[in-house]
Amino acid sequence: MKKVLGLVHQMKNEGLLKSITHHRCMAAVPFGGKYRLVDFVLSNMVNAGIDNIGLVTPAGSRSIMDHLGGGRGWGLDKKHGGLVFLPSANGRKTGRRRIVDLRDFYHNLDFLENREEEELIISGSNVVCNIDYHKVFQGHLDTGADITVVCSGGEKEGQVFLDADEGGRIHRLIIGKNKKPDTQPVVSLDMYLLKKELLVDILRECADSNRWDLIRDVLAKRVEDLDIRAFFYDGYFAVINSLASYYRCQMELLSPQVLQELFFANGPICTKWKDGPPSKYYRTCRVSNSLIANGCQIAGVVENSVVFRKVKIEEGAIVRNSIIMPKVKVQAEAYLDGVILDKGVAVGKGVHLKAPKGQPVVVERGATYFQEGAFI
Amino acid sequence: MKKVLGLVHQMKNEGLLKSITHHRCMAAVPFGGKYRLVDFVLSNMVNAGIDNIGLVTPAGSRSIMDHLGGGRGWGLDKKHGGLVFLPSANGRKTGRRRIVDLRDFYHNLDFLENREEEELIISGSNVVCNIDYHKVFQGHLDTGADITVVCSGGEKEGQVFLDADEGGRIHRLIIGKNKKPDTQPVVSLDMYLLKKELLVDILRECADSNRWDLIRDVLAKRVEDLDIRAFFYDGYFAVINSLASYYRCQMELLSPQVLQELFFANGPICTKWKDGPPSKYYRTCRVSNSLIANGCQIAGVVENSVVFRKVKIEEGAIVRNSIIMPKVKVQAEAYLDGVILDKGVAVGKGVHLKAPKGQPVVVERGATYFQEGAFI
Amino acid sequence: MQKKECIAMLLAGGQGSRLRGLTRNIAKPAVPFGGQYRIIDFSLSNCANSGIDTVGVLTQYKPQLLNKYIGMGVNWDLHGNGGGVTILPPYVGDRGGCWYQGTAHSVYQNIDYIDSFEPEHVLILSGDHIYKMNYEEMLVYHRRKDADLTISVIEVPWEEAGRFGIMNADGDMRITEFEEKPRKPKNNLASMGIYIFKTEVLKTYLKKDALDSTSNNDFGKNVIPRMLREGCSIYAFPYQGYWRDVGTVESYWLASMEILDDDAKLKMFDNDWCVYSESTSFPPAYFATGSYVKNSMVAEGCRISGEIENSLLFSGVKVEPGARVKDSIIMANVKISAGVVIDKAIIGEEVTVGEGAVVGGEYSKEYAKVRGSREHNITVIENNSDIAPYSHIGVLVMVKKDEEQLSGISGV
Amino acid sequence: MQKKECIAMLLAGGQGSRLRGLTRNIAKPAVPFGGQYRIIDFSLSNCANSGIDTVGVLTQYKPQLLNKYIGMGVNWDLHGNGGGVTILPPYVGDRGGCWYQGTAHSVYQNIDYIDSFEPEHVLILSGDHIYKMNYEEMLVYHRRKDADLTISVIEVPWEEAGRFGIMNADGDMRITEFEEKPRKPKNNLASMGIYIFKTEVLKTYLKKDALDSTSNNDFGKNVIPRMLREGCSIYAFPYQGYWRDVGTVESYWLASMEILDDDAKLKMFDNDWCVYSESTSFPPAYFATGSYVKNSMVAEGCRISGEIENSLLFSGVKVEPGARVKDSIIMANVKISAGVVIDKAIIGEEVTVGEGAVVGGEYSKEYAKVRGSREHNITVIENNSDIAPYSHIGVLVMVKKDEEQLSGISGV
Repeated sequence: MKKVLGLVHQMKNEGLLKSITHHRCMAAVPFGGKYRLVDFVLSNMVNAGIDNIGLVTPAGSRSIMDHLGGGRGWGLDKKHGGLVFLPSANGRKTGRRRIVDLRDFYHNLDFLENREEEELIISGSNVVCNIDYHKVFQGHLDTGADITVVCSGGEKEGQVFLDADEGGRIHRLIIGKNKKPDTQPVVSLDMYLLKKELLVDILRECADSNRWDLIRDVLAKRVEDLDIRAFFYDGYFAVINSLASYYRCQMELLSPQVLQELFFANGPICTKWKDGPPSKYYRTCRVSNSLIANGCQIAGVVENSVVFRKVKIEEGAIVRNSIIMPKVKVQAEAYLDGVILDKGVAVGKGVHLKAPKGQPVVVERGATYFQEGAFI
Repeated sequence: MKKVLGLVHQMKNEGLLKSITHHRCMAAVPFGGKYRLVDFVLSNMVNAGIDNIGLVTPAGSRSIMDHLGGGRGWGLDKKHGGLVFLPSANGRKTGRRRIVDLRDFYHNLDFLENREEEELIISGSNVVCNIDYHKVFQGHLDTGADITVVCSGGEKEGQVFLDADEGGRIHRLIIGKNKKPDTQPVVSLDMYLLKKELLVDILRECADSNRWDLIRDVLAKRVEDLDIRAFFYDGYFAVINSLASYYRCQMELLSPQVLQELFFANGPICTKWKDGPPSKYYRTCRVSNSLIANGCQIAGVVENSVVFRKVKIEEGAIVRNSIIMPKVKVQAEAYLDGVILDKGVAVGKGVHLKAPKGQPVVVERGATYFQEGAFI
Repeated sequence: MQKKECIAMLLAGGQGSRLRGLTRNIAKPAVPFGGQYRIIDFSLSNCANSGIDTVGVLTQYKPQLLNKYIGMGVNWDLHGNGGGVTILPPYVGDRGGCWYQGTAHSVYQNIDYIDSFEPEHVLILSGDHIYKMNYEEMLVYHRRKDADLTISVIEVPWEEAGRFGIMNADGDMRITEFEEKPRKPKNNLASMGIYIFKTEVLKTYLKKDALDSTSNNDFGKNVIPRMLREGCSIYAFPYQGYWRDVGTVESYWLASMEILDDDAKLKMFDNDWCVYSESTSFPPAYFATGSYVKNSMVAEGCRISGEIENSLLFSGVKVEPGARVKDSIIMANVKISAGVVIDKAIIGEEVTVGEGAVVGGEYSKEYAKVRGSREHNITVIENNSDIAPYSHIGVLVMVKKDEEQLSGISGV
Repeated sequence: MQKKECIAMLLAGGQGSRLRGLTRNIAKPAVPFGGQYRIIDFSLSNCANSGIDTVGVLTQYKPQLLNKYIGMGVNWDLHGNGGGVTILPPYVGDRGGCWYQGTAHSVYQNIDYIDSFEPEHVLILSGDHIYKMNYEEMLVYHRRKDADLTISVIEVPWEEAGRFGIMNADGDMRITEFEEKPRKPKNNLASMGIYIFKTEVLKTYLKKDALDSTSNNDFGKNVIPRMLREGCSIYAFPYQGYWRDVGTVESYWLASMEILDDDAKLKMFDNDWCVYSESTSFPPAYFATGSYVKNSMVAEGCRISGEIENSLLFSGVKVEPGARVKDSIIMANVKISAGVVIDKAIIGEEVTVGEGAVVGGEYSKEYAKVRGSREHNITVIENNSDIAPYSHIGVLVMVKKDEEQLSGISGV
C-alpha cells in the first residue's frame, strides 16, 4: 500500500450541524467523546500504511489545523510526505452544493502531479467507520475497475445511492433520497479509488466544462463509459450530514457491539493526544450506559450520554441522553436531557435544559445558563 | 521570556515581488539560499525562548504550511503551545493597503484571550535580521513604555519612519519616504512590544471605529496619549518590500561581515531540514563570492550569486549576479547575469539571459528556455 | 551544543526490588502510577514545567521499556533545538565496560555529557518519587545562597525520621550536619534526594570520591558527608508540598489510594502544572447499564460492566458483569472476567483473571490509620499472568509469569 | 505492540579500533562519513526506504553520541505509531549485569524485544557499512526460497576473498559451505553481514549457542556454521551494487575519495533512495573571491577563502585565505587558518589548525592503483585537537586531545 496517496475532501457546510459548524469545518467537528470527525478517515488510511495524505482545508479554519498540527498523533509527522494541507479553492459559490467539489483538487493540481504515487483513495471527512483499506484496494485491483466506490447495503441515511449489478458494476447513481423503496438501498460511503492519472484527466475535463461535482458531473454521467464498481463494506458506519445523524450516531456508540467494532476490532482510531489524568468518579456519582473521556470529574448522574474531556458534573446534577463537549461545567441540581452542549458551556445550579425527544437542542460554544428553572 | 507570546503578521502582498509572490505569501518567499523569509522572525523568537507563536496565515497558501509543518525545524512541535496558524480575516479589501492589519488579530481574538501570556512581541514576516529579543524585551520593561517599536538609524529603505526624542519617546510616525532629508532617518523594523491587554483594548476600539491599521490608525494618532518608545537595534537588517530590496539584500549576504553577523554571531537561523548530500564541485567549476546550499552539482562558473538547493550548473555555463532557486537546471554554455530564477526553471544549452544592471529580472516558477541565443 | 544554565541528571537505574513483582521486567521509574502515568513522568514533567530542557537519564536495571518510553522526550515537550532528553546507560570504553557502582559513580561516568552543555549548575534527581515541584524556585534559592550544594528537604513525622537522610541546619538553613538514617534523629528535616550542585564543585567531589576506594560512591553516604567535612557551603531548601517515595508495595498502594481522597494533596486536576504521559489510542471509558463506580479513577479504554470501588483503573481494562473490584490498582489492559472478586490487590499489565476467581482479601476500611505499617497484606499479580477461573489467590502470594496457570491456591 | 512481518536488529556496538583516532570518543557507526552523514545513516536509511519501520539498535562501546543521535528515529522517518527505533544497550537484570559477548549474544539478550513485535522474520544488520540496499527485495527472495536464513553476498576480488566469510553455494544458491576467512577460498562470494532469519529458527539457534560454553557467540564463526551442520536451509542472496566495509582508516579514506569520482558508484544525488541525516542549522556554503575548489564536496556552513582539491568538507568548516586542502576529509566545524597545508589527512571535528601548520603529506596522485594496500600513509587528527601554528604533523602521528598543543613534530 506504499504507493497510494490519500486525499480527503470536505463539504462546504456552514450551518449543516447548526452552531456546531459555524466556527468549524466538518472535519473538525467533535465526535465520540475525544475525537473529531476527520480522525476516522485519517486513522483508516494510516492503518493501511498510507502515510501521504492531502487534506482539503477550508480557509480560515484554525480548529482543524490546531487539531492536526504536524500530524504527530497519527504518526504523520514525516520529513517526507506525511500530512499536507491543501487549501480549498475559494471561488464563487454556485447555487447547488457540490457533493465532491473537484475544484479543490484542481486548485492543487501541482501537488497531485508532483506526488509519485500512482493510485488514489479519495474519502470524505464525515464518515465514521473502521474500514480495512487493504481489502478495499485489493478488491479494486482484482476487478480492474476504473473507479471503485465503497458502499454499504444497510438501512442507513446517506446522500448518494447506487444501482449495481451482480458483478458490482454501477449503472446508476441517485442523489438525494433512495428512489426505489421496493429494493434494498445501496448507499455510497463517499470513498473512491482510482488512478491519479484518471483523476488528473477528469480535473482537466472539469476545467473545460466548468462543471465540478465528481458525483453529478462525472460519475453519474459516465457510468457506461467508465468501469465504475461498488465495493461492499459490511461493518458499522455512519455518514454525518445532519444534526440528526450527528446525534444518533453518537448514541449508537453506546452499544457495546458498535464500540467493539469501531475501536477494538481493526486498527486504532488515533487523535491528538491531550495530557490529563483519568477521570475521577466521586462517591456520589451514578454512571450508566455512557462514554466518558479522561480528565472529567463526575459527582452527579450520567445516563445514556457521551462526555468529552475535562467536564465537571457536580453532585446532584443529572445528565441524560446528552452529548457534553470538553470543559463543560454542570453545577449541582442541574438537569439536562437530550441536549448537545458545545465546548465550555456552563450550566448553573438548578438549571433545567430538556429537549423534545428525538430533537436534540444545541447550546453554542461558551454559552452560560445561570437562571434557575426550566428551559425549552 | 517564558511568558511572552509571539505574533507574526503578514502584509497582503500579491505581486509585491512580481511573480515570486503570485503563488506565495511574503512569509514563504525563498531567501538566502535555503531559507524563507519567515525563518528569521521565527528563529529570533525561538532563540529568545518564545515558544508560543501565532502566525497569521493567508487563505490558500500551501507553501507556508508545507514549509512550517508542525514546526519541528524550529523546535516548535510542542504538545502545548508551539506554532499556531491564525487564519487571516478575509474581509473586503479597502483601497489602501494596511501596514499592520489588525483585522487579522481581531479575527483571532479568542486565541489571544485564551493564551496565558501577558506580554506580546508582534513582528512582520519580512524583516531579515538576527536580533536578541531578550535585550529588546528588557529595554521595553526598563522604560516602562506602553509600546516599544524596534528601529534602526541606518540608511536603509523602509516603510515607516520615526521621530524620537533623546529619551527614545516617539512623537511622530511618518509613512512612506522619510520626509526630513536634513536629519538621519530612523526606520521602523516592524516589531512591536506591548501588553496583551493593551492589544485587546486596541482591537476593540478598532472594531468600533472600523479602522484597522496599527500604524496609521493607532500609533500615529496616539503618540501623545500612549507612551510609545523606540528601541534602537544596531545590527544588520533588511526589510524586504520590493523586488529591489529582495535582490539587493541577498547580494549583501555575500559580504563575509553580513554573513557572520546574520548566521554565526547570535543564535542560529533555523529552517525546515531537507535531506541531501553536500554539494559537489566538479573539476571544471569556478566559484567566487557566492553562497551555495547543499545538494547542488556545480560544473560551471558561479560568481556573485546565491544558489539554492539541488541546482545543477553544467560545464561551461556561467552564472553571475543572480539568485537561483531550488531545482533549477542550467545547461552547458548558458549565460545568466542579474536574473532571479524561481524554483525549477530550466535553462537550455547556450541560452543567454542578461538583465540591465540594477534591474533584476524574475523568471517565473517552472519556466523553461531552450532556444539558443540572447534574451532580454 | 548551546550553553545551559542548569541541566538535570535523573537517576533511573534503580531496581526497586521492594516493589516485588512490579519491577520484574522493568526499572522502578517505569512502573505505572496514578491510572495514566509512569513514576518517572512526575520528575520529567517537573523538569519541563520548571523550564529545564536538558535531562540526562541514567539507566542500568532493565532499561528497555524506559529507553523506548523516554525516546527523545517528546512526551514531555523536552525536545526541540538543543538539549532534550538523553539516555545514559553504562557503556564500554577504552578500558572495558563499567557498570554504575552507586549514584555518584553513575554521574561521574557521564561528566563528558555534563561538560558538553557547560552548565553552571547541575540538578540531580531520582526517578522514583511522586511530587510536583518547581525546580526553578530551588535554583533561585541556590543562587541567592551562593551555595555549593542545595538539598531539598521535607518535614517527615518524627517517628519515621530514622528512615531518611536527616539534616541539621543553622538559622540561615545552612546545613551543619548530615546523618544518613540516624538512630536518634536530632531533627525531622529529611533529604528528598534532590540536589543542585555548582558544576565545578560537583566535578571536584565526584573525582575525589572516585579515587576513594573505600567509598560506596553514593551521594548521601559519601559525597555529601565529605563536602560537609571539607567546609563546602550546603543549604537546605525547605519544601512544603506533597512528596512520596513509593519504594515499597505498601507505600505504592497507599500513595495510589491517597489520590482518591476527596481532598487529595496531589492535585491531579491542576491545569497549571500538568503531568505529561505517553499517548494511548483508546476510546473514552464505557460504563454499561448496570455498572457501578464509586470513589475511583478510570482511564480511557476501560469497559466497565461490573462494580468498582476505591480503585484506580489504567487504560484498556475490561470488567465483566458481576465482577467486583475494591481498594485495588488495575494496570493497563487487564481483563477481569464475570464474577471475579478483587480486593486490595495490584494487578499487573495484560493480566487475565478467569471467571469467578478471587484475588486478594482482608479489606481494611481504615487503611489511613495503619499508614506506615508493613502489615497491609496487599496481593500483587505480575504482568502478563493468567489467573485460572475459580482460583483463589491470597495475600502476599505473587503469581509469576512462568507458572502459566495457578488455581486453588488459598491465601497465605 | 502491533505484529510486524519483519523487524531489524542493527549491531552498533563495535569499537572499530582499526579506525584509530576516529573512534576515540564514539562508536564506529557514529563516525561521520560523506560530508553530511554518519556511517549508521546508511543502514537506517535503507531500513526506512525498504519499509522496515521497527529497528532495535544494539549498542555497547561509547554509545552516548549514538543514543543522542538516534533518539526515536525521527531523522530517518522511523517513528510514528508503533515500531520506531529503540536503543538496546547491555543492562542489569535479576542476576546482575551482562555485557554483550558477541554479535549473536547481543541479539540473544534482546529476544524479549523481538518477541514483543511477533515478527515472522528478523533482519540482522551491521551499522558500519556504506551501501544502499532494498531489504524488501531480499525479504521477498528469502520468502520465495522458504529459507531458514538468507545471507546477502557480494563478489569480492579473489585476492581479497580470504578477508571475508566466504560462501560455497549450489546452483539454486543454497549454501553448502561457509568458511570464515579461508586461507584458500574456493569462491569469491563474501558475506556482507546482512542476514534474514525466520524468527523461530533464530531463537532456537541463539539459545543453542548461548548454552555452548565453547562458542564465541558470533553469527559468522558459530551460529551459521552450526546451522549448516544441522541441515538448516541457508540461501545466498547475490547483491550487485556498491558496498564498502569502512573498518580501517585506509578503507574509510578510499571510500570517501571514491565518492568524488565523476562516475562514483555510490549515487549520492539519487532522489529515490535518499540517505537521511541529522539536520544542521548552517547557512549555505560561502566561497569568497579568490577561493578555489575542484573535485570536492563541500557541506553547508563552510566558509572557504583558500584552496580545496579532491576533498570532502563537512559542515561549518572555515578555510582561511592561502590555506590549501588536498585529498583530505575535514569533519564538522574545523578551522583551518591562513597558510595551512593539509594533504592526505583526516581531520576530526572541532579541530583548530593554527596558521602556517602543515598536516600530512606524501601525496600519491594515483591512489586508485594502490587500493587495498595498507601503505596509504594517511594522517589522522583526533576530534577537538588544537594544532599549533607552524607545526608539522606527519603521517601516522595521531594527535590526542589530552596533549593540548603539539608543535614542531615532523613526519615519521
